[in-house]
Amino acid sequence: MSTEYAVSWSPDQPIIDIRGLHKSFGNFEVLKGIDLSVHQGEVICIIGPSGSGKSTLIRTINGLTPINKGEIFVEGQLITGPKVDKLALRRKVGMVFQQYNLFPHRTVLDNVMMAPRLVLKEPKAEVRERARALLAKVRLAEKEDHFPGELSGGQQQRVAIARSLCMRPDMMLFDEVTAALDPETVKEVLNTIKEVATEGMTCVLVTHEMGFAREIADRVIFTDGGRIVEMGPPAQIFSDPQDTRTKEFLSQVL
Amino acid sequence: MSTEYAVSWSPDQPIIDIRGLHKSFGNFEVLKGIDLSVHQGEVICIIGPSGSGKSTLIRTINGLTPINKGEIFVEGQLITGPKVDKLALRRKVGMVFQQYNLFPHRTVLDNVMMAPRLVLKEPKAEVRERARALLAKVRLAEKEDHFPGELSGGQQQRVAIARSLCMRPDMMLFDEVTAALDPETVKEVLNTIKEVATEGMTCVLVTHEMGFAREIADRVIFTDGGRIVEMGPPAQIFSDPQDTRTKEFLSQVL
Amino acid sequence: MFEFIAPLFLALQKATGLNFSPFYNEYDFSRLMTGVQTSLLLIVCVLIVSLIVGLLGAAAQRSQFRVLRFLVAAYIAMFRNTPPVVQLLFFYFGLGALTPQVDMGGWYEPMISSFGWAVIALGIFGGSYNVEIFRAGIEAVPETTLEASEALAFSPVQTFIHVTMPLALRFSLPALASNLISLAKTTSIAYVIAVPEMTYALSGVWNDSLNVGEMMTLLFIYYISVVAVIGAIMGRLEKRLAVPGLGK
Amino acid sequence: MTKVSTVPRPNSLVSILAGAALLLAALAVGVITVSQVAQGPADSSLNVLRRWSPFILQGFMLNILMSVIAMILATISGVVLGFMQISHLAIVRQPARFVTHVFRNSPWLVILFAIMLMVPFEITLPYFGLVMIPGWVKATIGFTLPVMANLAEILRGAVASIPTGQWESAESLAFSRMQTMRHVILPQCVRRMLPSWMNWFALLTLMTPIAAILGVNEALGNTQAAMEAAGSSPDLLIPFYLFLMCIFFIFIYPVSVWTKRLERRFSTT
Amino acid sequence: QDNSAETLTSVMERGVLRVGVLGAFKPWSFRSEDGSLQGIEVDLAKRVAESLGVEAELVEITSANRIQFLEQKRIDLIIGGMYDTASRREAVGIIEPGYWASGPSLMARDGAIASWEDVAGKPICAKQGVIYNQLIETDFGARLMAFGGNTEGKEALRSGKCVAWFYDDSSIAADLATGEWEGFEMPVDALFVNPWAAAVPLAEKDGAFGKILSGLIYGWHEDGSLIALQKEYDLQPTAWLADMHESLEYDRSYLDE
Ligand SMILES: Nc1ncnc2c1ncn2[C@@H]1O[C@H](COP(=O)(O)OP(=O)(O)OP(=O)(O)O)[C@@H](O)[C@H]1O
Ligand SMILES: Nc1ncnc2c1ncn2[C@@H]1O[C@H](COP(=O)(O)OP(=O)(O)OP(=O)(O)O)[C@@H](O)[C@H]1O
Ligand SMILES: [Mg+2]
Ligand SMILES: [Mg+2]
Repeated sequence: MSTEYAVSWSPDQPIIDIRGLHKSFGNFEVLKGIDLSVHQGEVICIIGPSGSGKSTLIRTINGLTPINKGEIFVEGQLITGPKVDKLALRRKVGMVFQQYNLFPHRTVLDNVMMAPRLVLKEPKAEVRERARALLAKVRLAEKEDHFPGELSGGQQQRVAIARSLCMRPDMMLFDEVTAALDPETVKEVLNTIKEVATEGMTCVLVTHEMGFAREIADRVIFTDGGRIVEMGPPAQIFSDPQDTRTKEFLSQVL
Repeated sequence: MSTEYAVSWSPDQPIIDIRGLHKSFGNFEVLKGIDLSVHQGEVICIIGPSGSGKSTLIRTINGLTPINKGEIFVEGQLITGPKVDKLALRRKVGMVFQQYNLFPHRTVLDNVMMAPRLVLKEPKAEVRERARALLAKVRLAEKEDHFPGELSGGQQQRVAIARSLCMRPDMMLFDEVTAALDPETVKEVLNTIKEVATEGMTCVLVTHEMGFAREIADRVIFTDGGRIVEMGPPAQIFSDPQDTRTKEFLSQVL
Repeated sequence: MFEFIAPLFLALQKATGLNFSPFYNEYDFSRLMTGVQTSLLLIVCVLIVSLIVGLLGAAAQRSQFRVLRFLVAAYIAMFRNTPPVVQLLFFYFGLGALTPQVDMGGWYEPMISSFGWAVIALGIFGGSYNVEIFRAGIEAVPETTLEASEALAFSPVQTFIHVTMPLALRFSLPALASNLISLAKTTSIAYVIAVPEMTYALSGVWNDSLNVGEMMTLLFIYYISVVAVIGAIMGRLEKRLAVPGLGK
Repeated sequence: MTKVSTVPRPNSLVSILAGAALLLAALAVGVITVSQVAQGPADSSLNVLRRWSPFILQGFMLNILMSVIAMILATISGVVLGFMQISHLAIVRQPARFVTHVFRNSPWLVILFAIMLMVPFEITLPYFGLVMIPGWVKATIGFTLPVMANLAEILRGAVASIPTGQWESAESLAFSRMQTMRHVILPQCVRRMLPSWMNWFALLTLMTPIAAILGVNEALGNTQAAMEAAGSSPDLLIPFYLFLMCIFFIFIYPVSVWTKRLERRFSTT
Repeated sequence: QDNSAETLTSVMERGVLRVGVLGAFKPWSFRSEDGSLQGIEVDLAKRVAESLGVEAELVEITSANRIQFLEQKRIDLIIGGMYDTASRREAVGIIEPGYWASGPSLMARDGAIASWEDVAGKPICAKQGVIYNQLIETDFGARLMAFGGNTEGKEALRSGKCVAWFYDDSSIAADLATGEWEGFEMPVDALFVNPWAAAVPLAEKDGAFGKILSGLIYGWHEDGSLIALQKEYDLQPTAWLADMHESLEYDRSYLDE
């Protein structure tokens, strides 16, 4: 894995460290001071009502959304300063979106292979082998020559996960990856993520699937109005929420 | 309520009576023989995997989809013959769609008032009063001058329900009305439907919300591959399904 | 006005050689004025005719009569696939020879002037695009919205008047705006049948005064302003008809 | 069902048939006019047309040549101009926007006049010495400019129409801006742009006869010269102009049908 | 800077003389069915080239662009029905003497027009770029409709879009002579008679090229070849050509003795 610029960082320190993070769109303050540390191998699920800033929060971690105040460290490196190597950061942090965003003009295999080939300049044969292994893992080996438009939503989402994994990131961010899927196919995608998580990958997920969060998360974070309202192991959050907003939210969605 | 052409029908007979219904799109047979009777005041929930023909089934009831074989009676009147008064049928059967389908160029109040004004030619003042009452009922009284585009999905869906109700139909059809909504707003809409149902309206609903179906339905119908596979009170279908396909489906979505 | 600016431009010519003769030479000024008036009138008439033709065509395309639909398709095929200049010449010289003459008291003039033929030919030409634009607008109305009005027991006519048309109009506006603008520019080819519009007027001036560069600049400024005005009008209309949440 | 949407739409077959019927009708009208107004049986208009048609067709070759060359030049320069328009540097972007604006909003005829009358007919090139620019070459340049500006605008629109998700996911995969452009955005734009591109080719070809106004001997110029030389009798007008419309139609109509088909295919996927 | 020999030098180097002619201007220049140009002016152009020992290349010009063509060196010489006027003398090198002459006149349906005053308020067809177009509007109050080419202008008259065609008397006479204009007449005398001049770039007027041309044209008058061309192309004899021939004829009677 990429270690070239992890200067003073050792795996027992937080792999993601967010301190006093503020973010506004225009006059509207979306994140009002977030503090969060994630350790290597941890699986974090973020839950919370719509508009509470979940997506914004995880998009700041790989630098897609610039922030207004605060600091974010990834593997000990400050990534919110003025002269940050965004490309290096993104090689370490994989991200999967709600809308899959596969490249519609490339086959499934090409989608998975493109980034390692173009960005990491790895040899073709090697990348292909790895890509095929990943497609097999997400049970789509036989679809490698199809175009994204020929796949179902769930299949596309699994390709998107394989595509991110093929860059061999140190951690993965998932933003409501099952929200656009129909209830049945949700299961397939969640199973894939479960596998990734149990293999030791650091994962931060935004999800509405409470059952899944309960099963997979090491820690659950509940956000509301741009703040972390409550945080803890899933057993505690789901069975015995402390905050009234958490209680109210959980009573609605469970 | 409209009774003008209910010739030989009395409220103790089925209000909807479907016999041997077949429907194909081209060579593809979507409904392969459906028999179903619904009595006045009953609330029926249709569940089943995607593509099993649920939408097609309920669309035949108000004549949106023409059928190939079989008969459908609404209030004792054959509605699948060659010379059927479609407009009269649709005054009796209200329908709400997944995609809300409000008229985007008219305000909320206009949306609700249009049909009674244009179709029933009722006096404006009277319609407006009723429309406002219905908007209040779906808790959107203060939005009457907004355009649909300015409302959230849940709000739009509630307007769509009010719009249908304003025609004072004898029964209502709901096709996955919460599928396009985010988990929280689902609740609002379901509450509105619950109110409608408990007031004695005959309702046929297609839904993926098993919890809701369990709570509200008098009868649950499970469809698969164009057939009714299983039918019964929710307690039985959900706790003790007989058919293997029902079992499998429920194990996946619950 | 003319008296006021004439000395200025005469001085400009003396000093720099820039010869804006329409601003100091009375005859050229009258040519320019005729040019502006004719051109503006031509644009307005052509746009109106093209809109009427477009609406009628779109309506005919939805007719139950095959022959009518076929004729509209043939009309569109014909006018969108042949050069507009040749269409104009064909109308003016070809068909113009077959139209009756009117007695002007001692001499005869054609019932339809060159201006009239330009309006007809360009209006029909532009209309062939408008038909397709209106049709696309009608097709852009989501089927589900029409289903909803059907489910509410609207008659087909009620659906068309209260749902399809208002929405189709809004969907058509952007494409319509760009077609009207391009049609307005195309009116300059009325030059070939001696309609005294701007291009004709100013080319007359530069033929006599050999001030091509100056007149060309005027032409560019004129057409870009006209386009801007049409764009602004259409933009305003779009804003007037805009509905929150519809479109973008 | 009386669903509004079930009213048949003119599909491509109908319009192909309409096109073919139109062609036959045009020819028929031509023949009828000719046989009706022909004065002397010795030299009917149709005979005159037949004798002059090689001369007109020879002119038409120049229309095609001008439109093909102009299209190639416009595509190259349009892509460059389009990219300049979306540049992050204002100094590149602003002039590109201005040029695009001027050439998109001026009539073709005016642009053509400007090029024909204001560009010299002879230029001195290094190594070549004095090189003459024939009128049709200048006209070709005149036709290139508006098409260039419009293609630039189409490119800009196509890039803007690619969902932001595509940019973001490429960004998240550590693609550089250039890589994203080259491997993700542009390939998707090409597909979207193809129908408009062909549309502009058709429009361009249909505008080439205005070069006749400036003395280029293309199809329209040759048609008029032929009528004058053949004694400028009024019976010639309808058959000659109709013949001219037919040759353009035969060339352009297949292009339009194909464009429509592509449009439909792309809009459904 | 004296560049008065530039054109002649480049013509000789090139081996080609580029002459601008109108092209749709029967019988001075017009197309034959094979597309080539022919006519009186074409013949004259070929004679010039022949006497320089080069090939003639004919370039079609319009009245609207011929001066620019010459200024931009697209052509070396105009022999294209161009009037000799004071303002043109400022822009191009007008060669003296003129080789033809004519004046503006009208062609109209028999009896439609009796005098110049009759055109007031009526639509009159003309050709764009003709120098005297302005006259009929300013002096006689006609409504001018100027077309790009003779073909369109005359066609407009024929189909009744205007009451008269306002153009050169010599051209109108030539048209009437073809027999294709039955029922039409030239009802008025030319407003004036103006010589047609060949033109070279202004700087060349008094240079070698200009002088050579001047001499050639003088010779054509003197030896009667212009009158011969007039006959060859079935044109009505004009007084101006005869006068020129007479006045420029070199008195060779002394040789007879
Ligand atoms: N680019 C933007 N410009 C302006 N406002 C934005 C932008 N992106 C997000 N917002 C606003 O910020 C708030 C938080 O957005 P965010 O997408 O982070 O919420 P979320 O918790 O992910 O919600 P959801 O569950 O609906 O995805 C919302 O109110 C949204 O409207
Ligand atoms: N207009 C149509 N033309 C052709 N096939 C159709 C049409 N409408 C529906 N179908 C097909 O009929 C089948 C049943 O469709 P239907 O919409 O009734 O399913 P459903 O049970 O409502 O599924 P879902 O839960 O996805 O809404 C599907 O396979 C669908 O592709
Ligand atoms: Mg989100
Ligand atoms: Mg459905």
